[in-house]
Amino acid sequence: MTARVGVITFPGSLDDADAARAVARAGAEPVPLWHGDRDLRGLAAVILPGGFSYGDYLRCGAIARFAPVMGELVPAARAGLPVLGICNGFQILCEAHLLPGALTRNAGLRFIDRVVRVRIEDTRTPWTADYAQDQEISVVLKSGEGAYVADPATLARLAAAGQVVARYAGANPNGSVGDIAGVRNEAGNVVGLMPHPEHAIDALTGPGTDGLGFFTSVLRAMVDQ
Amino acid sequence: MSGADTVGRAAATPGQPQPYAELGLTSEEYARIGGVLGRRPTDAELAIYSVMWSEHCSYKSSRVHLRQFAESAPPSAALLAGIGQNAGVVDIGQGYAVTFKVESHNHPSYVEPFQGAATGIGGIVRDILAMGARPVAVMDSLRFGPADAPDTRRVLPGVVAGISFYGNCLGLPNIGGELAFDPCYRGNPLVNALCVGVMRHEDLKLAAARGTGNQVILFGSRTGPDGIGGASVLASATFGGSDAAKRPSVQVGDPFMEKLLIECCLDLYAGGLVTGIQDLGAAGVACATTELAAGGGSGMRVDLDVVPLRDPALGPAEILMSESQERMMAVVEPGDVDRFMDVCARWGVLATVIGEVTGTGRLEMTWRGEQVVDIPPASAADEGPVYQRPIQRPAGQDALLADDPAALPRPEGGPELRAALLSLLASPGLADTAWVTEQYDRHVRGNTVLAMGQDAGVIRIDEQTGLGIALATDGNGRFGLLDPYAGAQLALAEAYRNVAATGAVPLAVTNGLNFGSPEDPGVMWQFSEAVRGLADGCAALGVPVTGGNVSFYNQTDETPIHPTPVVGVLGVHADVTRRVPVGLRTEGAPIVLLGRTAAEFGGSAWAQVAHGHCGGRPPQVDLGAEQALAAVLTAAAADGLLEAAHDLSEGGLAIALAECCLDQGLGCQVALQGDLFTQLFSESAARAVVAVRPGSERAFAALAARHGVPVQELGVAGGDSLVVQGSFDIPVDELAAAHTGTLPGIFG
Amino acid sequence: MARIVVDVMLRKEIHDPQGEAIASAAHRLGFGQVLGVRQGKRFEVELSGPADEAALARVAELAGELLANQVIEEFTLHES
Amino acid sequence: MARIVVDVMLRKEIHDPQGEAIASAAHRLGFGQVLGVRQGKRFEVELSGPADEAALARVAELAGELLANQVIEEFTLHES
Ligand SMILES: Nc1ncnc2c1ncn2[C@@H]1O[C@H](COP(=O)(O)OP(=O)(O)O)[C@@H](O)[C@H]1O
Ligand SMILES: [Mg+2]
Repeated sequence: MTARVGVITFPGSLDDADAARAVARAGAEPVPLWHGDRDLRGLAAVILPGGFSYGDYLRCGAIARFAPVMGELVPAARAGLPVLGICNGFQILCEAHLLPGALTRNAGLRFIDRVVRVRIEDTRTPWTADYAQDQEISVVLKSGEGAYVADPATLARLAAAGQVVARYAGANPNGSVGDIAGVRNEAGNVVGLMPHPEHAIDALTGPGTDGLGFFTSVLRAMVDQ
Repeated sequence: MSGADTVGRAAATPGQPQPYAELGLTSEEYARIGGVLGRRPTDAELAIYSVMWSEHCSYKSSRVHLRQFAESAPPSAALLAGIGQNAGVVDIGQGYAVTFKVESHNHPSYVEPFQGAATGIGGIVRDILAMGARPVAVMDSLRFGPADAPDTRRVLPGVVAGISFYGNCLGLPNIGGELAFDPCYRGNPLVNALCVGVMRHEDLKLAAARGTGNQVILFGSRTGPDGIGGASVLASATFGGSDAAKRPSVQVGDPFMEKLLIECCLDLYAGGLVTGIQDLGAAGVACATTELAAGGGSGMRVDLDVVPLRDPALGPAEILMSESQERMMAVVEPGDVDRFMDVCARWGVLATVIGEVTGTGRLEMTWRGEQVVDIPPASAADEGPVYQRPIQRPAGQDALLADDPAALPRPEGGPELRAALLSLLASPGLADTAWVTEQYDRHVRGNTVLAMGQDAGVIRIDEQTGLGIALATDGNGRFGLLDPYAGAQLALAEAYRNVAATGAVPLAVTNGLNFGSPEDPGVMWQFSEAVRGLADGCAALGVPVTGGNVSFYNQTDETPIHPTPVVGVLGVHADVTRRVPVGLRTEGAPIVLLGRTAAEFGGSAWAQVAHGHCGGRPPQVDLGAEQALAAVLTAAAADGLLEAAHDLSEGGLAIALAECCLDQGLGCQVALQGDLFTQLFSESAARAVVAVRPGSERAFAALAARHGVPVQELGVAGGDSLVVQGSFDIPVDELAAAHTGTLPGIFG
Repeated sequence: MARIVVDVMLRKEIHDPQGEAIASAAHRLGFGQVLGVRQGKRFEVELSGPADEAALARVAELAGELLANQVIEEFTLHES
Repeated sequence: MARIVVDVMLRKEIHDPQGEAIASAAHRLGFGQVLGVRQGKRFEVELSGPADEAALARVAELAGELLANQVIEEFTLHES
């Protein structure tokens, strides 16, 4: 049986099909989850995709956080289920307090869609194990509220515990503190990432295949279990 | 007075004055309504006729000209639905059909740039959705006054942010468009949006209400007092109210609702729950009900009391005219209504049965239990006034043509040519558009193969077979001014060439015709010439016009904008992995210029940037040469002979080569023959520059010879400079600095 | 130093989809008695000099020109 | 019916690029005496029932759970 990875669709999710495609490309079976679901159906890992859940109204991710499926996901994530939030998914995970900090308006105050270089600084998570420590990858960043912020104490804690999963390697595109592009929870199973690895799985439609590692990593983590 | 103006009352009070003039109707048109109905219209009926007979909805000034698109259309087996539908539908093979259309939102975008442009995207997306298709991409074609004018600084950032906000939130990749600046658009920006959608052949939907007893369902947002300036005239005239007169004409977009509406409609289609469907755009419920009823040749009864309102104070005329966004209207068989409602509930979309199809042939509406509308729907939807407006070639046209740019001082020698290239490359109309295009999500849906910065946007349709489409929009107001017939053909030729440069076979055309006032005979001459040029051009190239949009009254006081037909061409890629990008990528790849170059500077970017000049004749149109060039480009792409291809347009070879270098940061060395200035900056049409895959030189030369396309070997790709031998060289970094600095310098 | 607050709200008749989305989220969260929500902006403007009439007038001018889009919004000011 | 206003501002230590951009735009427009601007949100919440303590408490709960993200924002309420 192939490993089954859930991809949640919230009202306004946009990159759900792309995340599912990336899961399939990595060799796992993508399983759609609906925001109204109250059952994670024994899935081995779950992705919260990019998009504008609930129109990004109020704050990005603020309303999606209360979707029924989140009632299942939050305890499962606390119990160790591998969860990846990409872009809007990252915002939802922060709003749900599964990840520290918050994402705010880009420093330039404009939405940007741009290929960026990102350095993978923590390869111990189920989502990044297939990368080399400090490997630089090219991925698409596309967001209007991608600037990561946290209070100084939290930042210090993240740095000390190695919870910064990825940093922007080139010029800081959005004003994120410490060039942070992605973080994880203490246990390491929940990862949030602002750029989109699912848009970097094929040189035909993206900057290359550097993003595939997130999806092969989790597949391996599931098989290894 | 209280209560509504009912049909009974209208019959009993024939002499009651009505504000038809404020609603934009002439006294002849008003009299004609009376003739149709055999009595004066009720206020609600007057609202319907005034919007349906408006220029925007009835095409009363343009219709006699637009006919040519159908009459001289080349025979095309690919056309599944043509002009007259919400959007044209084209067969692209493998059972897929594509629908695409341009729409303008010029005036609203000037009044309120952000919301105006945002709702422009929303409107065109619903048009595509109404055909039964899944919208898969958008494009935007933008024109503003001078880049550094205060007006432009106000309008441009708002327009771009609005398109970004709405399109990104819908999850539709933006795959291209245009950005141009000219003083003629000061106070009259052009905001034209294009949407393209994909469906299986059998999914095609039409806007027709058929089947007596079928239910009419309004779904999506509630109806509020949006964009009903006209109806509030009515309300205040009738009720003496002052509140209503203050109602806004600005509509606010809710892209989240539209996203839900898209998914909801696609589920409804998949479930076979819809027999007819229409989007609500301009003229809202009035337009949707009359067009559905007229389209089906049926009657319809509508209860306005059940229309869900955001503002309970709205009266019948206001409900009918409201332009509240994100609404659709469907015709549903009674047995399917429950399932229809279930699908809407799943997506959180409000849906209400507001009426049913009847066999009476009349459109009847009630409000508070009384009949307020009783009309033959076709009289409003299809039988509006048609005008043959006076046409007069402007007196100054000959002087304009005689103002030959040959008299302008030209750069001479390497340093001057070098400086001319850099200043063109840095001019706002040719500078890097990243400030704009980075605000658009081009990656969403994961099927974008080529997007901004390339000659055309390319989208993959089928992941298994690689089937895809290419789309480009083009228009050049300066050429349009000098010769609207040729200008329209040059716009068509450029879009056609752009699509072919990526390797796609051009298949069909849409257009947005942006002009001044049709009541100005000079403008009407420009319009008729442009339509004739486009129709003739499409016939010559064998690509039918499938639909489009007309925007008149783009003028400040007496000065109209340049005639600006924006032409969109759709092409097909049998296999998108064969697409050809713009950028040079291999050292030593031979660079070849295709086509013939003459000294053609009328309306050129060089004349504009260097001298602020627009006069003389636009470049010669040679549609046979365009066809041959496209044939070479598409065959070469299919055979894998090319590494890069870029069409020549504004700024000529100089700008094309610079862009080929900038894309991947690889330089080139070229040797040009003859007059260097002409070689570099002329804007002769039917040309492209290509980088041949090393090893394919002979095959490519044979291909070009077979199609009779002139070939000029220019040099090779490589190095870190653009080198014009014996004249100048410019490091790619310096090109990049000139190219990228301009828009951020102006807009921050 | 003066601190003046500018409240900017959409005009009454202008559609506020964001407010509507928040209201329905509130309902789903069990705040059934919420009838409606309108979302606006709040600016805290710090000025050099005293918080006098002139300062208020100046901020009103700023609000009209920059902080509010009067095509669709209206604003009010008060000292903080 | 009660109408309660919730003001939400970024916490002081959180960087506010929008406020900064507005302040520099104000300077460019000639409002030199503007020392700084902070941008926040203002919600008007309409509730069924009277504007009593209970209503305020309920809206405070809504604000804490939904309207403000207390990781970066703080809120205050008042009757309108
Ligand atoms: N410039 C044009 N070229 C071809 N067709 C046009 C043009 N302008 C309008 N049309 C066609 O006329 C019909 C009515 O247009 P319109 O009222 O804009 O449609 P909708 O209300 O669906 O947007 C459509 O089929 C449209 O494609
Ligand atoms: Mg339509």
